[in-house]
Order: sequence, then structure tokens, then C-alpha cells
Amino acid sequence: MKRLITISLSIMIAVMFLAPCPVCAKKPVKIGVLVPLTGIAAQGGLEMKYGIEMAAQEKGTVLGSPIKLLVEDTQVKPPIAVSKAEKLVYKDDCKALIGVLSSGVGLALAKNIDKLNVPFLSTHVMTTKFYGLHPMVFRSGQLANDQTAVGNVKGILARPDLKNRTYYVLVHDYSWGHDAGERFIALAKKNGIKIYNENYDKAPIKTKDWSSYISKIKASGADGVYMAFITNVIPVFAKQAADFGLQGKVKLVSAAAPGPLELAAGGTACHGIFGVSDWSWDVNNPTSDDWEMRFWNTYKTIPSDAAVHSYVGAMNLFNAIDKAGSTDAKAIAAALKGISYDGPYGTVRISAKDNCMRNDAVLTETMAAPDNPFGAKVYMKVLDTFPAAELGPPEQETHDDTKG
Amino acid sequence: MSGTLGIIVDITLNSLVLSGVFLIVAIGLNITYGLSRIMNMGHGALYAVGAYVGFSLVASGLNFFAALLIAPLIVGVIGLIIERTIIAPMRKRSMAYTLILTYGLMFFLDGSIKYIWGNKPRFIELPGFMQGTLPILGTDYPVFRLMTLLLIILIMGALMLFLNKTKIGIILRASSTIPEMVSCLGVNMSYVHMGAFVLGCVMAGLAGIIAGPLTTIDPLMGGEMLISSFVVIVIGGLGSLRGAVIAALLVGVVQTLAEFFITDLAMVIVYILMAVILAFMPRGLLGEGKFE
Amino acid sequence: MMNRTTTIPGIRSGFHPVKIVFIIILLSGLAVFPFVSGNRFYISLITEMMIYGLLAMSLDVLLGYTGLLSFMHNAYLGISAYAVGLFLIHVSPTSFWLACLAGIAFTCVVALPVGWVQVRTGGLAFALLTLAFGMMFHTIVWKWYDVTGGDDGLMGMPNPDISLFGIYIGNSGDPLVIYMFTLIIVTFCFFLTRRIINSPFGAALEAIRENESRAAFIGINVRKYKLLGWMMACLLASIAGALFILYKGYVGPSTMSAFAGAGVLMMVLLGGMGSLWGPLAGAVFFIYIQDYISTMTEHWEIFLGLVVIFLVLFMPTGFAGLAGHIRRLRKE
Amino acid sequence: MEKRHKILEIEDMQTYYGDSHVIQGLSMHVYEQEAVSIIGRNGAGKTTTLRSIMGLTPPRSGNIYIDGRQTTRWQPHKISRLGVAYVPAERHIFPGLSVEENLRLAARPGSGENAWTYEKVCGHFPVLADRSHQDGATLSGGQQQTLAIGRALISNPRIIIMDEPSQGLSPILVQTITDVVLKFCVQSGITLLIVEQNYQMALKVADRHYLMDTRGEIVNNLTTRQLEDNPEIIQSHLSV
Amino acid sequence: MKGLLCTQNLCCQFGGVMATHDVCFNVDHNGLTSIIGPNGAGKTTFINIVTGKIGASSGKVLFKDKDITNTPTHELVKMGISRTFQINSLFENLSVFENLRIARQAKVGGSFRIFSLKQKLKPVIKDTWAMLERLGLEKMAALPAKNLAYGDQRVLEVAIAMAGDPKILFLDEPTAGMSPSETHHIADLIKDLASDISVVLVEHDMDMVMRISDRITVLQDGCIISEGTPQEIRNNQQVREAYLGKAA
Repeated sequence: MKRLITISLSIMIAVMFLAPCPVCAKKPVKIGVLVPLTGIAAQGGLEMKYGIEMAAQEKGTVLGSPIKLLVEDTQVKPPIAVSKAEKLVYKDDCKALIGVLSSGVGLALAKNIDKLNVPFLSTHVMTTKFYGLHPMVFRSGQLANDQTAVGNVKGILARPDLKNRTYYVLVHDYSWGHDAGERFIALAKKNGIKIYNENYDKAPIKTKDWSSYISKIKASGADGVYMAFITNVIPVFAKQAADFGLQGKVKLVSAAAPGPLELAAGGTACHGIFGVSDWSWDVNNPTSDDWEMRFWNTYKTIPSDAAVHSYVGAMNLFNAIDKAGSTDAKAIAAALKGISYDGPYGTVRISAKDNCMRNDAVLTETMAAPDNPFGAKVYMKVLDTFPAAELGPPEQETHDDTKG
Repeated sequence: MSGTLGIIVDITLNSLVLSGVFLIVAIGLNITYGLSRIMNMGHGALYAVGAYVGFSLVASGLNFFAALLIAPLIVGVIGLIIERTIIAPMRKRSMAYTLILTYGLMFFLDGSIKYIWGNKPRFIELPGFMQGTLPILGTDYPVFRLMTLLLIILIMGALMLFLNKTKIGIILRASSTIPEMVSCLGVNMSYVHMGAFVLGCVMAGLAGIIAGPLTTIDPLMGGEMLISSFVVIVIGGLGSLRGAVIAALLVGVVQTLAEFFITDLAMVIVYILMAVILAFMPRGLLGEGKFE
Repeated sequence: MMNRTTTIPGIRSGFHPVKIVFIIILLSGLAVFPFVSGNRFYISLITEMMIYGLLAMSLDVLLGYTGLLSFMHNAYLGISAYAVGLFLIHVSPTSFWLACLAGIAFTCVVALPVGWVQVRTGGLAFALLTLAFGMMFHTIVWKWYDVTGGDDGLMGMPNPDISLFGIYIGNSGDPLVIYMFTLIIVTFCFFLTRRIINSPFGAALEAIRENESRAAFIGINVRKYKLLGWMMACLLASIAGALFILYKGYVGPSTMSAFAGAGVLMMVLLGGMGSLWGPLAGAVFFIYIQDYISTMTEHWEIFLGLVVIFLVLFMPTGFAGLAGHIRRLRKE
Repeated sequence: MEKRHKILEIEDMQTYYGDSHVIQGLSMHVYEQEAVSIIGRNGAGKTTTLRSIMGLTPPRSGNIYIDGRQTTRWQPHKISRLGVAYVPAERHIFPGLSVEENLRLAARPGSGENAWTYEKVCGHFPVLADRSHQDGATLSGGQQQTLAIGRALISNPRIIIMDEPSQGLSPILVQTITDVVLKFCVQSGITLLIVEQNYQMALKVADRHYLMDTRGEIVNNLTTRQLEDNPEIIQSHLSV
Repeated sequence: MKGLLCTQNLCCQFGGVMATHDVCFNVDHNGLTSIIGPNGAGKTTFINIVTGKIGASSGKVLFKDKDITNTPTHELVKMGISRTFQINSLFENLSVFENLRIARQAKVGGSFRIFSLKQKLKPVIKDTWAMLERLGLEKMAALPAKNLAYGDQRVLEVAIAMAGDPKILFLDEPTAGMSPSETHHIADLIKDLASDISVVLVEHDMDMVMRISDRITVLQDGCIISEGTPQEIRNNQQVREAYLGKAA
């Protein structure tokens, strides 16, 4: 007992003293990157990290100083993420926080942002609670739930093979899933799309065996499924649905864009999933094509929308720091308002009124990929493009509503 | 799409498949516990290792059925190394040490899986004839799920034969009751303990490669299966093989029904079931340590 | 001879002078630390260590002094944190002490029937039941979206002012205030627990840990005392829970998960059971190592696993005292 | 007595259960093909002596030689493989295993035509053959004792150590067991070390007897003849 | 006339085996009663039933004419029924003093005092010291019980049972594993105890039993086969057979 305490104390003291405190010639500007690297969403987190790293490398310097990214694993657990944010800001002196995949983590950070006193830009959080949530909390990344719902409903209405179907709504049982399900159902009903279960099904995130749900869908007679799953579960569900012979008979519409590696893993079972997204590598314009190749050459992995919108979000943040002219939190926050970046998927503008981005989106369907340099077997084919104005929502000044 | 009969068939088969996977994992855990009083917290991680090894074997072009044989053996070898290096030296110490030790092992194996295979989900490619569905009693049911069910029955049958008909099996059964007397008959108990641990690991690996094509392979599959199998063995009675069979069926059926009819509270119901059973039968349905 | 009637061999009635000096240095060091360092990361890290130290200490009251193993003691920290938060949100956003009291009371109300069921079973079944009930609470919190906020956790908790006897102390949103408040409460709880452990009541618990069947044969109602020990552990955990939500301003279901519970257990085991210092030191060590390792690499799980295996294999002294408990578990 | 091979020899053995000093210095020996009994009241340490020989409760000091080999701190399975079979007082029939499985588990090939096989055991103990598929634990006390002895024989041991075979059995069963032990063990050349409280049974079975007082103290070493001639020795050590 | 404690047709079954069969047993307010019998006669089982460790299948246990069958152990102890164990059952890691103090505390009361110090329970402390002195253990008061010599542990085993001021004390093989001189010491101690309270002794050391017992009860196969003074038992043919084995 005594020996243990002695040893552990001496280890601790040694570690504390050895903890790096490098004196650099030119002090870099430190940015804290919070992404999940373990847990259910680890793959998405890794792609986000790639996108942000790539942006930092290409941007090179802000305010004449090198950018230094400090990456921390949130483990998709809000309390851990808050601890990590505190460490990044208090101990490592980060000037801004970026990243964050899940809404729960994003909201927990937003709650603590007054204490942390740095701007926080999320590149993935989809909750609509982020609109005007806090003067220092921003979104520039994946489409929000309301935007996704609008895009998907528009997409369904625009496609005859999707339009006259009854949709079974199945979501992951956590806040984003609930939000995505409810928004879709409300909008679909308004537009005359038939919903089988308005009291949508909430499946635990841990669900591995979807057979019960698939049997339920079979029993219901619905011929469409609207699903809101964490992205790496999309191919899992699609595969099991295909096993049960539902592929083609029941159309799948997804609230979240599946990652390319996940699609590749699912193989042919993942053909035929519809959904809106910021971007897919099928988007054909010089900026996009160029970005794809840069990404591929650096990371040798198929470019994903998680990577690209994290890249764009990071660019918006870096440009805002330059624009602010200092690393003062308030100045960066002010500079982020209304900033925009022309990237692989067009202009991405952060609204000056509600701090969340507006950009164009594409409706995609997954299918066998044509020849491509990335070796992808399945890709998200672009079917339609929806301009930012159509996706909304209207920009309005929202009051600071942390209690929501 | 399918009528009432179809739904009933669907639910029945779904719950049997789910129960079957629970059973193979839980039986492995119970064999180890029943014979050497070691509760292996790393069992779930070994299940995941089995699935990943199976995936790698199939992806490298090996026949699925060959992988089905080789993957559990590889997990068994890993189990053997673990047993000889860290478990065996701890055997004389109290159970808490092995609990914590295997808890550390779980972290280590989970981390290693992510290091080797990454985070993305993996699927085991099945041979062509196992794909597709088979119409039975008003529903279409996936062929390979039916074959999985068959496989699980075969494995349980083989295990039963092994325990009842072979000399090693008889030694194992005897060791679960009066180990002291077994050693007096000239059996080295340290080999029995080793064998029990390795057999548990082989079962975990087997369950892994069986469950791989059913669901998906990801680094979290182990931890979740560990909790489910704890629920099963606790309800059945620690170390009780028959108890595990009954409990696996019970949990599988209850979970499937709950998922089908009252989706939201499925897991709560399973936990309440466990709490109620334990409150009235603190030693589980069949009592502890009935190794038969 | 007269003097003898008040001394108990082997147990000093007070602290050893060296210990007193050490405690004073430690406490004053902790008290002036925020004013010297000003590094808010370490302030909040130490706050977290103190809160988890209190939780680990409460588990040690159960494990080290009553001989009962709980896999998910963190569930009761979580229940209390939710209760305090909900009270502040829905009942009164300013009544600080009332909220803490409500949290503690609610936790006890929940823990009582659970404890009643659990003590009816034996050692290992008790441990497994804590897992079952813990998972149940975890799932309920996750599912009861309308009240608990589901996986988002409980958000929007107001920060009440802390005042004692009409004297304003500070706002609970201020990390420095919470640091000091936590330091005072944890210190208070430490000495209170120490006092209870050395009371006749504590002696009865100790007797049960040492030899449950003999304890019954000297006339101790084992079940009743086990339940009381359980309630005491849950009470301390609920105090830690109140501190937790005040410090984080937030609580989520992951705080109540099985893996977090195993972490608390590890703190106690690392530090060594049956001493109130052990779990505190274990919590400090565990949280620091966890933080340090996870900063170094994204493959932190491998290292954490190796550290644990290494500790158990080569440095098991921290686990002293557990042997007796497990011996009893095995006998059953 | 002619010079014979000592198959078992114990020198100044000290055995503890925890701190309880159960055997406080015991020395004895058994010659090959001899039947020896240890007689003493309960609590004397007879069972502990056997457990020490078997390696189940290793002595803290002293020496045990089996067939000339130092086996003092060997594990039980190694001692068993030297040809030592143990029949404990509790019999330790494996519950959940059938009679046949209980026997087959212990079977070890023997040499010569006298070697014990499953068939031979069943032939000698028809009751085991009749109940070969019954769960061993559900047998009656006498049948269990028969099975325990059968289980010892089927391993073709050189020496059988037997703990209170008469315990809990009716006189008629004691008679049967005695005959069985006499006939099949002693005459077939297996060395026998038997611990008994029932001295009359011990007298029938064994040639030589160790009288054990409390704490494993051997107070006398007599042949059956000597004992029969001096019943007062028995009275003074065994009677109330 | 009924004595302090008596049993009426007490039975206990373990899976078909009658471990205790129709036992009618009677002890007086003081004096030393020994229970003897061959291995497996059911002596310990009998004590276990009377002291509440295991339940009776049928029959009654009366204490001071009150039915106490299947009463929880801790309540029996409060009434004045104590016991010791065949294998030492001490609070091993606690000091000798604390072993006795906690036993005394459980008797005297005060266990529910949560905030006072245990040192402040003056009567308990005083009694504990008195007892240590009486048993000659005072020099070892601060030692952990597990560090005592085995003989002293056996004495402590008896002392813990004594601390509860029992009316009747069951001793299960108190001399097991002791050296002859230690046996003498404890025999004197037991004899001394029996002058105030009723002592029931289970013992294999016949010399000791015959020397110190007032009455002896002989059990075989769960039944009482004989009762009487040491002299009567010594001359009883049935008892001799039980011990020496019936003619086969």
C-alpha cells in the first residue's frame, strides 16, 4: 500500500515535470481539434481530423505564425469532451476549438463556452439547437437537420420512384436521431408524403442485429424507409435489409450521408440509398476535382464529405483569425460572422445572424462506381443540386437561448 | 408484405438466431468460470478478435468454411498465450485480481483491434449459395441465417458430445465438481484450467465468426456482447451450462419481442427481467456451478 | 490503569503528529494552489480528482469496510447529479443548499429499496445485482428523454449563488469557487467518514467485513448493517454527485455507464482498500494517467490495458486487503 | 520380519491446517504388498495423514518417500501417477457423471492378466454394472463406497490409501466391503493403507496396525496377532 | 422439569440423509455437558441448528421455555446463546483487543452511535480489559489476531463467545490442533466457565471429556444413543460399540 502510493506519486511527479513545455522561436497559433477517435463514430472522427489537418497544412500560417493543431479524442462522451476542451484551452492555450461530431458533445461544449472563452466551430453537429445558440458557437460543416429534411423531402418529391411510397421512419435513439426523424415527418406530411409510423421507431445505438426492425418493416408493408443512423451503421442496416431480400423493393432514404469507406465495406448491398449531402466526389467542378486528388495523395483514402466539410469549416476559421487580426476570442467570433469560403462545394457562408452556415447541397444515390483513382466500388451519384436558398432556413436574429 | 404467420415465423427465427449467438458466447464464458473460477472480462474482446480474424481470412481469399475452422483456432492460440503468460500466474490469488487483470486485457485487445483493423465496419463475404432468401411459411428468410441456426445447433451438439462422450469432456465435467479428487486420479489440474480457458476462447472466436456475417464487425462489438453474455450467465446461474441455454433463449426471445413490439424500452425490459430474476433467485435460474 | 480505559491498542485516538503536519501542508497547498498557479486546467483537473476521490472513498466504505463489491457505484453519483440539476432547473434556480439536499435525499430514496434487495443475496450475487440495477438506471436516464435530456445530458442548469448563513461565498459557475467549495466539502467528508469508520458503528461494519458469519454469532444483525453501510456509501456518492454537476454544469448518461463504474472500482483497487487515503490517491493517479495517456495517442486503450495488466502482475500491493473479501465471495 | 521393500515411508511429518498443528511429527512405513491400518479416535489426524501422503495437504516439514522417491511436496496428480489411489471418506463420487463415467475417468491401463479393466470391475461388482448409467451421486452409501473402491482399482494402482471405508455404513455393508477389500485388494497384491475407527474391520483387513493418538502421534505399531492378543491396548486407545 | 435449553424431536435433512434425527436434548442452567460420537454422527449439525446457522426440518428448540426454532443467529446471541467454531473464526486482521471489544460492544450496545468514537464507549473498554486480564491475553492486546500463536487463537475464539455474556455456550472442538499443555490450559478455562453458565462441549479428546464433563450425550448417525455421567457412559456397551465399531 505505502509502496504503491510512493511509486504512483513519484511517477506522477516525474510525468508532471517531463510534460512537454517547448519554447518555440515563433509561437504558433494553437487550435484545439475535438473529434471522436474511439467509440462508435471513430471512423467519421478520423476523416474529420484529416480534413482539418489538410486545411491547416494548406493554409500554412495565420497572423504570420504557424498553425498548430492539438487533437483530442472526445470518445463521443460529453463530460470527457468538456474535460478535454478545458485542457486544450487552459493548459495548452488553444485560441479556438473546432470539430465535434455528435450533437450531445456539441451542446455540452456550448454550455461551457462562456467559461472556456474561446470561439467554437463545429464541423459536423447537425442539431437545430445550434442556430443562434451562443455568440461564440458556430457551425460550418454538415447540413443541419432542418436543411437535410428539406433536401430529402424535395428529393423524394422530385423522383417518381420515391414519391408515391409509404415511409417507415427508423432512427437511432439519441437526440440527433429524434430531431432528424421529427423534422422529416413534419415536413413530409406537409408535402403529402405518406408516413407509416408517425411515432417513429427509436433503435438503441448499440443495436447490431437489425432483424427485429427489418421484420417489422416487412410486416408493416411500407415500401420506403427513412433512416437516421450514425453513418457507419447505414451500410450495416442496408446489408441486413438486403439479406432479408428488401433491396430494391424497399427504398432507403438516409438523413445522414454514409462515408465512402463504410459504403465500400457494405459492397453491393449498399446500392440504392438516397440522401442529401454537402458534397460527394461525384461533384464535378475543378475545385472539387483538385481537392479530391490532393486529399487522396495525402491520405490514400477515399475523400468523404466528413473530410471536405471539416476542411471548409477549418478554412473558414483560419481565414476568420486572419481577418480578426488577433487571437482575441471576441475578435475571432466577430470575424466568423458572415465569413464565407469558396470550396469544393461552392460558397459556404456562415450566417452573421444565427452563426450557422448556408451552402448548396446535392441529392445522391449510392450505386456501383465508375472507374476512379480512389479504387472505390460504390459511390454517391449526384442526382440533383439544391441551392442554399432553397434549403433555408431563413436567417433571423435569435436570442441567446442556452436554456433550450 | 407478409402475413401474420410470416411475422410469427420471422420473430421466432430472429429470436433463435439471437439466442444462439448469445449462447455460444455465454457458454464459453461459463466453461471458463465453471472450471477455473475465472470471470474473463476480455471474453467479449476475444469474440471481436474472432470476427476480425475471420474477416481477414475470408478477405484474403480463404473459403468461408475453412475460415470458420481456422479463426477459432487462432483465437484459441491467443487464449493459450494469454493463459500461460498472465492468467496462470494469477490463479492462486483471489478472484478480484483476475477480474481486474482481464479488464485490462479487454482494453488492450480492444485497442489492438483498432490499431490493426481500424475503426470502419467490416463485413464477411459469404459464399454465393448462402446469399439470398428462402421462402418458408409465408415469409422470405435469409438462407445464411437459417444456416447459422443450423451451425449453432451443430456446435452445441458437438460440444455436448465432447463433454459427454470423450475422456477429456468427462474430466472437465468432473473437474467442475470435485477438482481435488480429479487431481487424485492423476490429472494435472493446471492443464485442465488451461484447457478450460482455451476452450472458452475458442468458443468466443467461433461466436465471433458466426456473428460476423449476421451483423457487422466493428471494434465495439466485443464490449456490448460482454454485457449481454453477463446478463445471460447471471440469469442462468454462474457456471451452469444448462442455465446458460435457458437464459440465452429467454433473453433472446424477450429482447426480440421487446424490440418488435415496444421498441423503445427493449433493453430496459431485459435489465428488469434480470433484476427481478436475481431478486427472487439470487443464484440464477438453475443455481451456480451446475456444469452440465 | 485509568488511562487504559480510553485507549485501544493499535488504534490511535488522534492523528500521528507527522500525519497532522502532512495533512496541514497538503490542505494549505491545495488551498493556495489556484492563487499561485492560475492554470485553470489544473484547477479543474484537481476538482475532478477530488470529486472522483470522494466517490472512490464512498465505494471504499462499501468495499473496504463492509466487504461488498459494487460494479456501478457511479450510478448513484449520476442519480444525485440529475436530481440536483432537475431541482435547480424546474423547482428553484437559486436555492443552492435545498437543491443539494434534494439530490442527496432523492438518491437515498432510490438506493434504499435497491439496497434492500441486494443485501438479501450473497457476495457475488450482490456484485452482479449492482451491475443489473446500475445498467437499469443508465438505460432509464438514456431513454427518459423528456426529463433527462437523453444522451444530450441535462443541459441549461442555472448556476446558483452559494451562501452560508447569509454570507455570500461565490457563484457556483466560477471554477475557483467550485474548487474551493469542493475542497472544503471533500475534506469535511473525509474527516466525517474517518470519524464514522472509527465509531462503534464503523467497528460493526469492520467486523462484518472481516468475518461475516462470526459477526452474526456475536449478535450483529448483518443484513441491517450491510444495508446501513450501503446507504452510507450511497449518501457519500450523492454528495459527490452534487459536486459533480455544480462543477461540470452538466451531466449525461455516460457518467453512469458500466465502464465509468469499472473506472471507479479501479481507483479503489489501485489505491488499496480499507484505508480512506487509498481511494483518494487512487483517484488522483487514475484520472491523471487516463488524461495523460489519452493525450499522447489515439491508441490510448492499448496503453491503459498494459498499465492495468502491469499493475496487477507486478505491483499488486495496492490491492491489499481484498483477499479476505474475495475469500468470502468464494466460500459462498 | 524379512527385509522387504518399503513402498511408503514417512519421516517426522509435520502438517498444519492454517495455523492448526494437526500432525506433530509422524513416522511410519508400509512394505510392498502389505495391508496396514491406522487406528485412532476421530480427531487424531488420520485423514490429514492420508491427505499429506496424497499431496492434498502438503506437510510443512518432514519427508515422504513413495517407492523410494521423495514426494514430499509433489502435486497430487504426480503422486497418483506413481500408482497411488485414494479413496476418501466422503468417497467423492462425481455428481453429474454416470457410474460408468466415474470409472472410465479413472481407468489407467495395467499390465499382466490381473490388470483391472472396466469389464473386470463390473464383473466383480455386479451392482456397478447394473447401475452403469445412473448418476453416481444418486447411489446409496454402500454402492458409492463400492464405486469409490472400483474407481481406485481401475487405475491399476500399486497402493490404495483408503479413508474410513466403513463410515456411515450398516454392519452388513461393512461386512461386504470388508470382504471386497480383503478379496480383491490384498490378495491381488495391491498394497493397502487403511484408516479406520472401526478396529474390528481394520483387524480383518490389515496385517499390521499403527495406533494413533491425538495430533498424529503414533503410540504403537502392532501386528494383528499382537492386537488380538492384547485387547486392552485397543480399549485404552479407542474406547471412551 | 425443563432445563435452560431443550430440543424436542429435532430433525434436519440434507438431501435425503437425516443428519439429525429426533434429537431430544436437555441442558441445565450451569454445568458442563459434552456431546461425543464418531465421525459423521451429526454433532456439529446439531450445534448449527440450535445456534441458528442452519434451519431445522422439523422439531423445536426451546430456550427458557420459549420457542426459538429457526430464529436468526444475531437474536439468539442477544438472548444468550453463544458458540465457538471447530476452525478458528476470528476477525483476523483486527487486534486482539478489537476482537473482544466489538463482541462486547455488540452485547452492551452502542453500535448505532455513528458520530462518537468507539474509544468513548467506556463500559465496553473496561469490560474488554477485564476479560483480557482474566484470560492472560493483555500483553498481546495490540497484535492482529492472525499473528497470535494457535493456542492463543483458540483461547480468543472462546473469549469472543464469552464476551456476549452467554447463558449457554457451545464449544465445537476447542482443543483441535493444540499441543497437550495448551489443551490443559483450555480445559481448565472451560471447567471454570461451567461453574457460572451452561457449557455444551463437542470434543474428541476423551481424557479431557471424561475428566471435566458433568454429563455426556452420545450421538450416532444423528440419534442420541446414550446419556449419562462420565462413569455411566464409560460402562455403556452401546457406546463402546459405536466407538469401536460393531461386530461385523
